[in-house]
Amino acid sequence: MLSGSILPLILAVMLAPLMQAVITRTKSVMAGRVGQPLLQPYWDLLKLLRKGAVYSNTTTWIFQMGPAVGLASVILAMALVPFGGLSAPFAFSGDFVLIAYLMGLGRFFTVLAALDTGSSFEGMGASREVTFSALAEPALFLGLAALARQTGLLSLSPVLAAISTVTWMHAAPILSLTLAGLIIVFLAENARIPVDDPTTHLELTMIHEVMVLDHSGPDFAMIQYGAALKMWLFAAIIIGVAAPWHLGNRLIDLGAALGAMLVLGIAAGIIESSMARLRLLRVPQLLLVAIVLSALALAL
Amino acid sequence: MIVLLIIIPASAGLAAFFIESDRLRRILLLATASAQTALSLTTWIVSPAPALGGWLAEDALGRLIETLTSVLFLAASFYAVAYLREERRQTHSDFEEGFLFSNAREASFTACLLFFLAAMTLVAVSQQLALLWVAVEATTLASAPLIYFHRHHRSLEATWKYLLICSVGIALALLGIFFLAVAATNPDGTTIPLTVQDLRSNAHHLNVPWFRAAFVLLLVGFGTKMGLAPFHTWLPDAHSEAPSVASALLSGALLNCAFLGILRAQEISVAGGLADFSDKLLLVFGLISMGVAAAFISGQTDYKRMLAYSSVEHMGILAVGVGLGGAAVFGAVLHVINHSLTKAMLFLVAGNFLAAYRTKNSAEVSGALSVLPVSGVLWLVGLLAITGSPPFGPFLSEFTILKAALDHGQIFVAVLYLVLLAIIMAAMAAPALAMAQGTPAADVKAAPQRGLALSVVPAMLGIAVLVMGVYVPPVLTRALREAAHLLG
Amino acid sequence: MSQLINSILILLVLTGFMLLSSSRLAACIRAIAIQGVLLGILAIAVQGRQLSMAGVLLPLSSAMVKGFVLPWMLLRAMREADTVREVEPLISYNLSIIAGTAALGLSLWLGHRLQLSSQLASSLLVPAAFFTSLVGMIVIASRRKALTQVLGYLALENGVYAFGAAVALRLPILVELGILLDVFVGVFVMGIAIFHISREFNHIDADKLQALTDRL
Amino acid sequence: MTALLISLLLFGTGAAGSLIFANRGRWPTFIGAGSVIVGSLFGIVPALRVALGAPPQSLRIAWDVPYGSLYFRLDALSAFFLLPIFLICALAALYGAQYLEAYRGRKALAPPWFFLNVLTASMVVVVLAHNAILFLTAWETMALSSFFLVTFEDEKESTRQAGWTYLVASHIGTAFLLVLFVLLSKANGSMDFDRFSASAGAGLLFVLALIGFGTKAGFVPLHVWLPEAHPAAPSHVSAVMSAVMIKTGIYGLLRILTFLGPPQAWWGWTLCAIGLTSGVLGVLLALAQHDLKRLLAYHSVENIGIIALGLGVGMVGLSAGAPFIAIAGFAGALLHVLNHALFKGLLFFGAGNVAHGTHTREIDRMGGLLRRMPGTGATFLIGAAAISGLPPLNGFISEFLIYLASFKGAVSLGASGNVPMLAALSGLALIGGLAAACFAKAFGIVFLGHPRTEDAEGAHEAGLAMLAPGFILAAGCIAIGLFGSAVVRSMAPLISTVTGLSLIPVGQNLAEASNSVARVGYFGAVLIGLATLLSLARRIALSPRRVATAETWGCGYASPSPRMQYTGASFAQPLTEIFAAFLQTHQSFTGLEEFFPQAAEFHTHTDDPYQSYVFRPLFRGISRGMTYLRPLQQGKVQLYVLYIAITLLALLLWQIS
Repeated sequence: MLSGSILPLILAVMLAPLMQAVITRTKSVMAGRVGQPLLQPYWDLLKLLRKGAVYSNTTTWIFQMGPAVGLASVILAMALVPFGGLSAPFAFSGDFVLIAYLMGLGRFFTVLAALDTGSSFEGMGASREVTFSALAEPALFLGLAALARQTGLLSLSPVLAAISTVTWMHAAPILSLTLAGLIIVFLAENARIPVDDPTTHLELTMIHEVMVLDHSGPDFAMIQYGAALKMWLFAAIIIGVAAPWHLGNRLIDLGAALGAMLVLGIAAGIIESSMARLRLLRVPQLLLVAIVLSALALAL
Repeated sequence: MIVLLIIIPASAGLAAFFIESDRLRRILLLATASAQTALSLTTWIVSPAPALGGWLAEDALGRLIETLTSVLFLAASFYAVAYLREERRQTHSDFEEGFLFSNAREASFTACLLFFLAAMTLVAVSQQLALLWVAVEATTLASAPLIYFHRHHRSLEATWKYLLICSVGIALALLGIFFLAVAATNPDGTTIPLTVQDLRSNAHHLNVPWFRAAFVLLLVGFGTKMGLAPFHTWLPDAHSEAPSVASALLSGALLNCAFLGILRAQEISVAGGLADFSDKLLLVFGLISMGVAAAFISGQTDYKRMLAYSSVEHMGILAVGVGLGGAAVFGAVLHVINHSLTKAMLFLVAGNFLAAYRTKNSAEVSGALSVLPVSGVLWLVGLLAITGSPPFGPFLSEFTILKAALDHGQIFVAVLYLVLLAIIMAAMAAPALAMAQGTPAADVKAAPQRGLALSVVPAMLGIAVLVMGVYVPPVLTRALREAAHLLG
Repeated sequence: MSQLINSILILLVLTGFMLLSSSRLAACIRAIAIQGVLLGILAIAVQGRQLSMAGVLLPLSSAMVKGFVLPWMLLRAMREADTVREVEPLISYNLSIIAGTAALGLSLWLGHRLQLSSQLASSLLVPAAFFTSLVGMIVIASRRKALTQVLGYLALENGVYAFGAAVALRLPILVELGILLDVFVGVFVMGIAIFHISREFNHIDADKLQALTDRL
Repeated sequence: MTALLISLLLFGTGAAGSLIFANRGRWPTFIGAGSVIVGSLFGIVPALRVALGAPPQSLRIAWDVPYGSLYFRLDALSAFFLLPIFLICALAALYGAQYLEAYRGRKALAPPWFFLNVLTASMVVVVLAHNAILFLTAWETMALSSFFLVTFEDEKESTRQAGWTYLVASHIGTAFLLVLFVLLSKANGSMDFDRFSASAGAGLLFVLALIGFGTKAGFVPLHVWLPEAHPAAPSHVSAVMSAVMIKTGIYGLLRILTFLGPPQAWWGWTLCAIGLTSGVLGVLLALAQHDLKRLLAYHSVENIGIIALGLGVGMVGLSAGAPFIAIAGFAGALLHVLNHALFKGLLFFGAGNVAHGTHTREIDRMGGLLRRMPGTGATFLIGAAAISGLPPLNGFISEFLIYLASFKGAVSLGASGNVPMLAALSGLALIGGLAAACFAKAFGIVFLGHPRTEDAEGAHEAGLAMLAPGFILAAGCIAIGLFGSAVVRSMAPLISTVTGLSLIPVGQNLAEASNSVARVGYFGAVLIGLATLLSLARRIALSPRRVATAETWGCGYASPSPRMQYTGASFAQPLTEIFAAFLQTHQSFTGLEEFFPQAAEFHTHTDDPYQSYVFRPLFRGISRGMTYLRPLQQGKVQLYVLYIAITLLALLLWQIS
């Protein structure tokens, strides 16, 4: 049944919030502030879990179900993602399709929960979310297809295992194109600048955060945690491509991977603090660029 | 026995003139029609002996047409009786222009009906071409008064055109027959008698140029009567102005008789090995007729005219079928039956619509399904059948023709055939559906059809059309094979 | 003998032109009558030696009908409908005559194409007969009055009959009679129709008969 | 076979009975609905048996029509298509029995029952027929009976228009089939299927089949009748038409393929292209609709597109000699046929309940229905998730198979084959995203938030007979979602019938594919468990705390009103903006002027581009061209005689010289 090590899942579950903390920390450092402690996200989650909740009297069970489904689906998706040379707990041919669609499921319910409140703000957020994800999906699939094509394999763990520094030697352009596409998808899916700005809540330009305006207490905790996991997931895939050091020694490999995650987090932070948000109308173009990049990677 | 088939209706017609009492005359009409049908059905069991030295004889083709005619006539006569009962009033107001008009004497109408039957029967059974010509001309003369039943200027105009154009056409046909006689004259002066049988058996001795000319003349002549474009011009007028029962007979029975004239010529040309020449002509005129029909059906606002043009279309289909030869001929002969039944039904239903809505403009008719449930349903059935959709008879025959066309590699013909059929279907469906469905205009009250026959007769025909679509009796198939065999 | 036949045929052609060119209805009717009589003679003439009883009686009767009965009926119809006695063509007389000439040329060509094997008939027969028929059609197509159209029909019929009389010797009596009867009844019915037309429109222009059309 | 004949007999008697007892109150309903249900129960047994590998059965009776024979054959392919037919028709009958009651008194209820029986019977015969004449007769009967069902509410102009479009479309489609069958039978005369052979160029035959059957299936651009007809029909009929009737087009295509021998590569490419266009355009047009049933109708186009993609991928695989790709592709496509039947039936039933409860089909006039129609809402949600291809439901399973096939193709096939594969991949991804967006809109706007109108305010839940079908189908969606692997493995006979590959390799490849499907199933189960666990956890976490309810936070806006909610149109607007080029949406806006603006109005409306830019102009052009001939019929008798004379002379000159 278990076709790999359980470790990647455990690491993700434990360290996911940390990555967000790294990004925020980087940003505050760039802004010349001290910034919050690295464990702040965990405290936030605990605090939220201990709070009560306020529900809009418009909402139904959908609203309460949304966060649970969202978190469950992202956790399950995580169970398919390898990390640092360790193959994921589960792997079967075509599993990245399942990953993508589990994300889709989570999104679907988050969107429904947003619409359940009947608030026009959340409606707007939902509308934008589905728009961008509809475009992000082909990009993701083409990227994955490019990797599969490169390695001739149909399951994520083996694919990432098969990518090595050697692969980079002879297929650098393809891999870098794919990587670029995946990074754009990463930014879009995780509502980061330049696509979205996680730090503001009430601008009409908001996408993801505005959908969860009405959530509070444990529900909100689940959403936040789910978001962190999602980011970890994409990050894991990206470093799996970008930093394919498999020296054989499990500990070194893991350490390298974690280091790569750290670097990625810092990089994201730098991007965010050095870049402005794109105008909403430009976002689709960005995603189209991602699609083109991955398609190019396939064509090569 | 054959002679009886002609004598009975003729004498009945003569009698009808002088019978004063309407009841008696109507009974006579029904009785004659029934007797005729019974007699012609018996000819299927005991084939009658030829009469007048073989001039009157029933071959497969003749028997088919003759039986069909008498059956349709039976249906029509029942309908006619009910119809005439409704038309008893002295004066009627015309619904298009509002003037008052009267009908022709019922006596003469009935008499003409019977004469019409006699003449058509003669056409069906006469083997001698000149005699056949005489009979065809007689049908014109007998049916002209039927068209002029309603005494007003439009019907008069229709009658006049019918008379003149058909007479001209028929005259040409006579010339054709004379040409045939010339073609049948051997260099040594001996001549082949003008009976179908002899001409077929000696077809190879015919003088070819004369025969070609003869065939052209016969095609134009009988084609005029049959309603092939561009000789069809009388047809829509006559059908739209005649009382529906007459239209039904004209379309259902008369056209077949004219077609028979052409078929006889075709028999000879096939036997004489000139098929490819005559086939070409038939194909050309068949397709032209379908095209013209398509052109005039699309956007047609008068539903009786629409039906008339559909008759032109189907005559075209018959010509195409015969022109294709082979299995298509079987399809064509089968289509003769299907078209006659369907079209007769449609005209009778149209008559009911006319009575209820008092307009021939399809745009002003709506909700027939709720006003006249039976007629409404039959109208839809008829529409679907006539546009050749299963499970109705015409589909089978039209499909057989199409199959033959493709099997013979006549791709162009097949494609054109299908395209025209599709156009006609689309063009007919729009107004016909709008007539049956929807909500009726407020002023139209559900006119209670007094005469039960007015809805029962078309219903019978409708059932027949359906049956022909799902079951072609073997005996019929055999007869059709035989008939088709005559035409190569 | 063939001299006689040829001269008859030439006369037939001339009556055809007369029909095309004359402006008075009565004259046209007369032309038709003459044709009827000519045909009778022709029918007898072509039989040459072997004259039979029927062979004489039939042509005579047809000559009677076509030469006298029908013309009389038509004249009567004309009087009843007391209209203008003018022909009132749709095209000028000259044009009709030109059309006629064209028709003649066509008929000659046809006669050249279709040679009669029967040695009795003259080479003029086919052209003359065909020409007469064509004249009939020209008249129908180019004249305004319903009455004139009947005349045209008769001319057409005459042409056909002329041909028949010459070649179809062995057409049985019954058929001959039937044909004759049909022509007679046909014209009779047309006469009735004309009578009704004149009553309906108190005019016998076929122009009036244009209500039924699919013009848009 | 006998069981099937019995069920046909039952349908026949039901049809007759419902007419005979037309004016006996509820009798037609009982007879008509009863016959469909019982007949389906009779028929589904042998269908199931053969579908699961029992040997094919056939029955041939002489039939006295030209070229005709009553030749029925039940093989795996027919059996597989019979299953949804029987299931959906039975449920539709149950549903209709209550749905049509709303019309009692206003309309005659016997005809719809008559035609429903005829429709069911004809669909059954279509998939059983093994003789062209029989097939065509059943095919057209199917079209006609459904036509009469579509025009049930013929007092509406729009309905009549839809009816005409549908009738003409299916008629023209049939014309192509006529040619197709004739050409197939050309080689050896007989019209029986087993005598068919692709003597004429197989390519031509394929194209003919593609057009003829594509019209019924709703391939773009031949789909134009579909978004007209399905909304017009009563909901249970829409369900039957959309869930199973259009699938007979797919059946026909597959059946023909079995005569054409090994497919050529370009057939697969063509199908992929068609699938891509149908899928993307279908879902885009669906996004732009405001009418719930019209939206669903366009989703039928989309799903037919997905099926076509699967078939295309399969064919490319077959022609490239790559069994796994072929088998997975065909399996995905065929499974999607079944799945679409399940969730589309469910959705149309739900839409019917909504229309029934709110007396409108306008999405933007609804809202907050989940509280008023909990049962409908819950089932509709499942259907929505399933049609968007989300795990753990059945829609994902079939799409997963197609993904698997095309990933495999993209990986293993050379440049020759992998272009369609990549097209399928990215197409499926795009379609999936858009479909999710569209159903987020459909469910969210209809069932969630505040009611937008009094109609929605006063909506009421439908009766049991109208709810039960939804629940049954929802159960089906979940079942296939979890236990899909079993279904996939059992499809071996079917796939080998379609592909012509022998049973053993098919079985092996299917087993390989079904391993992944099994994993997906486990994940689905775990997902459900985990989700319930988490929601329990939050319940526990909340239990000691204070849980309050309040207004939705209006971001400080004082007095929000239901009319301020996002509407379906505004929800879809960003996407419709991006793809505006394909949609040609008409907008009308009476803008805000002056300092104290009057009430402003904004309308958007999206016609079917093919309808308004291709077919309508075409038909108009034809009829206009035809009118040029009208002057021929001048009414001048002189002219008419002239026609005769001229034609005669022309003929003589042509023939004699």
